[in-house]
This record gives sequence, structure tokens and C-alpha cells, in this order.
Amino acid sequence: MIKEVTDAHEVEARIGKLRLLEALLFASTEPLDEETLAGRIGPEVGLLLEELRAHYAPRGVTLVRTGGGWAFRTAVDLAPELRREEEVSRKLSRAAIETLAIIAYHQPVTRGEIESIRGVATSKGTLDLLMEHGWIRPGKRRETPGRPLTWITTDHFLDHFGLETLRDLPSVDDLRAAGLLDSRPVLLGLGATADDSALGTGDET
Amino acid sequence: MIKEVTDAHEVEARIGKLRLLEALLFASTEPLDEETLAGRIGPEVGLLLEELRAHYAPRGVTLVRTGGGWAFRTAVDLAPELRREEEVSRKLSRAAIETLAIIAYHQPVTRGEIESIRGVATSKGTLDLLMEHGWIRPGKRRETPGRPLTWITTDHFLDHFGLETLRDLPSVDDLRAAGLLDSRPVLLGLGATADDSALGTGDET
Amino acid sequence: MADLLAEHEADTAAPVAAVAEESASEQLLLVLDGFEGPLDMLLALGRDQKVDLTRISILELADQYLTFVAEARKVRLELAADYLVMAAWLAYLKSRLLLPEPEGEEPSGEDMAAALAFQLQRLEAMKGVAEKLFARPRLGIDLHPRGAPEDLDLRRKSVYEVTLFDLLRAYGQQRARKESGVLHIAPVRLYSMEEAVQRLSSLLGRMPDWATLASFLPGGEGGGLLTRSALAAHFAATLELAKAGRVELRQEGAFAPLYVRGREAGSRDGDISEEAQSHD
Repeated sequence: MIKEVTDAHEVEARIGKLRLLEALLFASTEPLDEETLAGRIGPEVGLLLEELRAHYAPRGVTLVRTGGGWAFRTAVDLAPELRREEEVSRKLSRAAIETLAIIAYHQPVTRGEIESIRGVATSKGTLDLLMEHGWIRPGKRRETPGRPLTWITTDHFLDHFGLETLRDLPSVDDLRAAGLLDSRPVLLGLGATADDSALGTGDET
Repeated sequence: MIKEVTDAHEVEARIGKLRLLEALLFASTEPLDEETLAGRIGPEVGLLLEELRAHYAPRGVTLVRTGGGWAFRTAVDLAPELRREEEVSRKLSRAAIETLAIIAYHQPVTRGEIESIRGVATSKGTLDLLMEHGWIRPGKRRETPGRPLTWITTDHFLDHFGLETLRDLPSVDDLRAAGLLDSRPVLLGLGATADDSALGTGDET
Repeated sequence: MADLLAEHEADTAAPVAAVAEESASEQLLLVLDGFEGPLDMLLALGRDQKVDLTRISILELADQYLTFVAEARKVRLELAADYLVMAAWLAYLKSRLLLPEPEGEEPSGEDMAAALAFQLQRLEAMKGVAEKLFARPRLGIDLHPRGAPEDLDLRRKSVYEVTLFDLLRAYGQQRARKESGVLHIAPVRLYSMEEAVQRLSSLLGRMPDWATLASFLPGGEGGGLLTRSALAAHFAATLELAKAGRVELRQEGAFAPLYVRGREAGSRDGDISEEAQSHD
């Protein structure tokens, strides 16, 4: 008898937590990290998240994991019906798109390395723009002469492109296996501005 | 036989519409009225809305009718646990951001020095605010006449901005290279007389 | 060469394809515009070999690039320095590949060729993944977050919303403002009309006969802008003085030299036109 009552209590408590978790995630636009959620829900939050994810999987709104956080997003397969045109002003140049890809796959990467990979100076405003989108940010300085600044991607980058972690970047394993994620400059005279120690003079085009 | 196949199709179409309805309501910034929804979903939207409402009724998120429209809201009974606070994301004033940036880059720095860099007086409230927020704290006194207090940033500052050390702040040259130090030379026509080299490096806002 | 252009019409699409019978130089210009630097262009040339980039002929690629650059220069197209640097490097690489290897510390021609091939593959790979990345369903375009978030005090992370970008931008703008403050101090020497009126008044007394306006201008120091501003100021000054009845002006036709004469020494109204005609 007593056992049963306890179970009923447990079930109720569990449902209460699930509802709270659902509400917390639903109310926020930004992903919430598991630690924050655990602080509100308790240590069993991992299991509850999985339960919620399973419940929402077939629905029009799904629970996704991205960069250590969890967020509700509209279902991927509804994209054609929900598609919003990208604002023309937000469209990125080819240079910006390539630069973002290079930062994503080679991070942490210095500006000089980006330039040596592309074989062309990074035009002013490219990194600025990517940072304004919230996709990249400065990382640690490289402990080499000149101590150049490195660039890395943000959690928002993962969120924007629907990635759970950087390991989910398209083809990343293949590229690594093929040795193509080596960011060292290989040719002298190519991307001649690739001297990080002289960044101050590295103004271009 | 034929009847059954038709039913399966109908069921599928119905589920598709429910999912789209769910996604539309989720992603909308405003409550959506039935007419608008009927335009996207079809005339049966009223029934589908009721079905959704019933599905969500016991959950942490509920579908409510508000004004003339429908919207998802976190469940009313969870309000105490969600504990809303009005002042979650206030914008920091421009003066405060600038002052914080100057302290970060020039620390240890006295209030007088901050004012001379900014070219305007710093209200005491600005430093108080930054200190209250845990981003700055008083450093040593400067051993100059008057022994003015200097200001430095805290570990919380690094934490908030995702920096490991102060050395990871981009240098002025990095800022310039990233396009964040916006230098637009103007008055090029006048460059003919006056010192060209001085004008060439000149900036305008 | 023509093949090359045709290939790029397909590759870089609209702007190039639209041009049918333009001059060679304009076509070249358009082709170059489609590239993000010499490496990008080499990659496009490499793709034209229609083989796997790992089996690409670097020698052939170098030849194609050098031909392209030579053509471009023939039509007196100004090529960016990095295109020329690349051309010089490729010419050197070619010589290293064709001639027997000299003794020494230098990397061998084959090593250099392999390094170039690697760079091309790496750039190709990055272009490929950039495309894949942007083909993914994107937040705010293909999928959407909660449209009407409810503010919850969740993380207690910060009352104020300020990002590293905000901080850096504020500092950058502050620095830019400061640098611009220095700019304004730079003196700009221009000739004012007041100066010109004074100067003309004092000179006219000593020049009773017709003289060109140019002969009143101050001497050569200062150069371009100062001289132009002096001319403008003196012209305006003569109009001002003529209005005050202190000088007479004469000009034979549009853009012809402008003649000036002082009018104080008792000249009568009537003979202005006669004077003018007598000079014809």
C-alpha cells in the first residue's frame, strides 16, 4: 500500500518536473545549457530531456541539442513551408562565407592562416561582419612570435547551422583524414600578408 | 479496401496540418487569428486548434486564446516556479560600455585618465554601476600627487565576456584588421594642399 | 585563351555570360572580377583540367596561368600585385620543374609543386564545405526559434545584456573618434575672397591698363588646391569690385582670358565698350 502511494508521488513529481522543464525551454529563444536546467530541475534532467526529445520528435516543434544547450525549434522538414527569405542586407559575400568555413574547420585559426588558405588578404569588415552575426569570436592568442590573435566559432554558430557539436560539421572527418585541415602556410609568396606578427600593417585592398 | 487507403491518406494529411499549425504558432511573435491560420491550413483549422489545445492542456506549455488570436504560453500554474523578472535584459548605456572598454584596455587606469581618453566627464554612477555588476574593482592607488585610485577589471569580467586572460583581448591592430576600428578617410579633395600623410591616416566618424 | 574564358562564363555565371561581343580587355576584367585572388583563379584553372585535383598537372596549370596573365597584360589591363607575384613564382616553379635540380638547400621543384597542389586541394575543400554549411537548414530561415519568448530569470547570469562584440565595437569607435579629433587640427590652406579683394585693391593702383586676371594671382607656392582656390577667390573678388564700380572686366569669349582694369582714375562710363572693341 505504502509503496504504491510513494510511486504515485514519484510519478507526480516526475510529471511536475517534466512540465517545468518544458516550460523553461519553451519560454526561451536561446538554448539553455544542461547545468542551468539541472539547477532548476535536479540531477535527473538528462533523462527528462531525452524523454521530452522523444515526445516532440514527431511533432511540428522539436527539441534539439546544440553546443551544450537545448532548445525548441520548428521541425526541419517543415522548412519549405516556413521558409523566410534571407534579408538581402544580411546576405554574405563569397569571401565572408569562405572565411567562416575556414574558421569553423581550422579553429583556432589566425587571420594570417585564413589569408594563406584563401591566398588573398582578408578584406576589412569580413571578420567584423561574422562577429556581428554572433558566429565567431576571438580565441586565445597563439604563443608564437607576435602572439597573433586566433578566431573561433561560437555556440550561436552551432545553433544557427543546426549542429550539435563541431564534430558534426559536414565532412569534417574526411577532411581531417585527408590532411586538409592543416592550416600551416605552405607556400612562401602566396598570401604574402600572412605575417601575423605584422598585423598592424596588414591593411588591405 | 479503397476506403481504408483514403483514410490513411487523410490521417497523414491531418497530421501534417497539425504539425504545421503547431510550428506556426510556436514561431510567431504575435498571437495568430483563426482567419490567418485558415489561410495557411485550411477551413478545418478550428477543429485542429481544439485538438492541439486538448493535447497541450496538461503540459507545461498550453495553447491559449488571447484577444482574437491563438498563442502558446507557459502554463499558468507554473508561474511561481518560473518567477518572471521584468528587468532581465536591460541595455547597458553607451557611456558605461565605453568606460568598461577603456578600463579593460588601459588598466590600471584612474578616473581622470578615463575622462581624458573619452573626452567627457564620467559620472560617478557609471563606475558604481560597473562595480556593482562585478565587472570592475578598485586597484592600487597611483603614486602620483593626490594618489588617485585606479580601476581594474575582475575575473567576473573575463568570465562574462568569455575571455581566459586579459591578453586575449584583441589589440588595437586586431580591431582595425577586423574592421571594428572604423577608419574612413574623408576630405580627400583637400588632401592636395595640406599635409597629405596626415590626412591619409585621418579618420572620421 | 578563348576556351578559358568560355569555361568561366559557365562558372562565374551571369555577368560574364551577358557579355557577348565586348572587347577582350573588358572580358578579361570581368573574368578577373570573379576571382578572390590568384589562388582562387588557379583553382578554377585546375578544375578545367577535369581531373582529380590530386592528379593535376602543375606544369600545365602554370602554363595556363602565365598565358592568362600575359594576355591580360597585353591588353594593358592593370593586374593586382598578387597576381604578378604568383606569376613570378609559377615561372620560377616551372624552371625548377624543367631544369635539372641544382645542389643546395632549396626545396625541390617537385616539393614546391606538391605544396601548390595541396593548397589548391585545401582551398577546394573549404569552398566545398562552405557550400555544404550554408546548404544546411539555418535558424531564422529554415527553422525558427520561439517567436514570443517569455522573459524568465533563469541563469542569473547578468542583468545587463552586453556582448564582447558590443565592448570591442565601443572601444573601436571611441578610438576612431579620438583619431578623428587629431585630424581636425590639420590646417588646410585656402585663399579667401577677403584676402583676394585686399590684394587686388592694392595691386590695381599700380596697373592702370588692362591685365589678365591670371597675372594678379600670387606666386607658385602651395601647388594644386591653393592655386585653384586663389583663382576662384580672385575671380569672385573681381566680380565684387566690379559691382562696387572699382574695376572693369572684359572677356573675348567663353573660357578666354579675363581682363581686369582699375576704374578709379576718372574713366567715363561711355568709353568702356569702345575700349573693348578697340582691343578686338
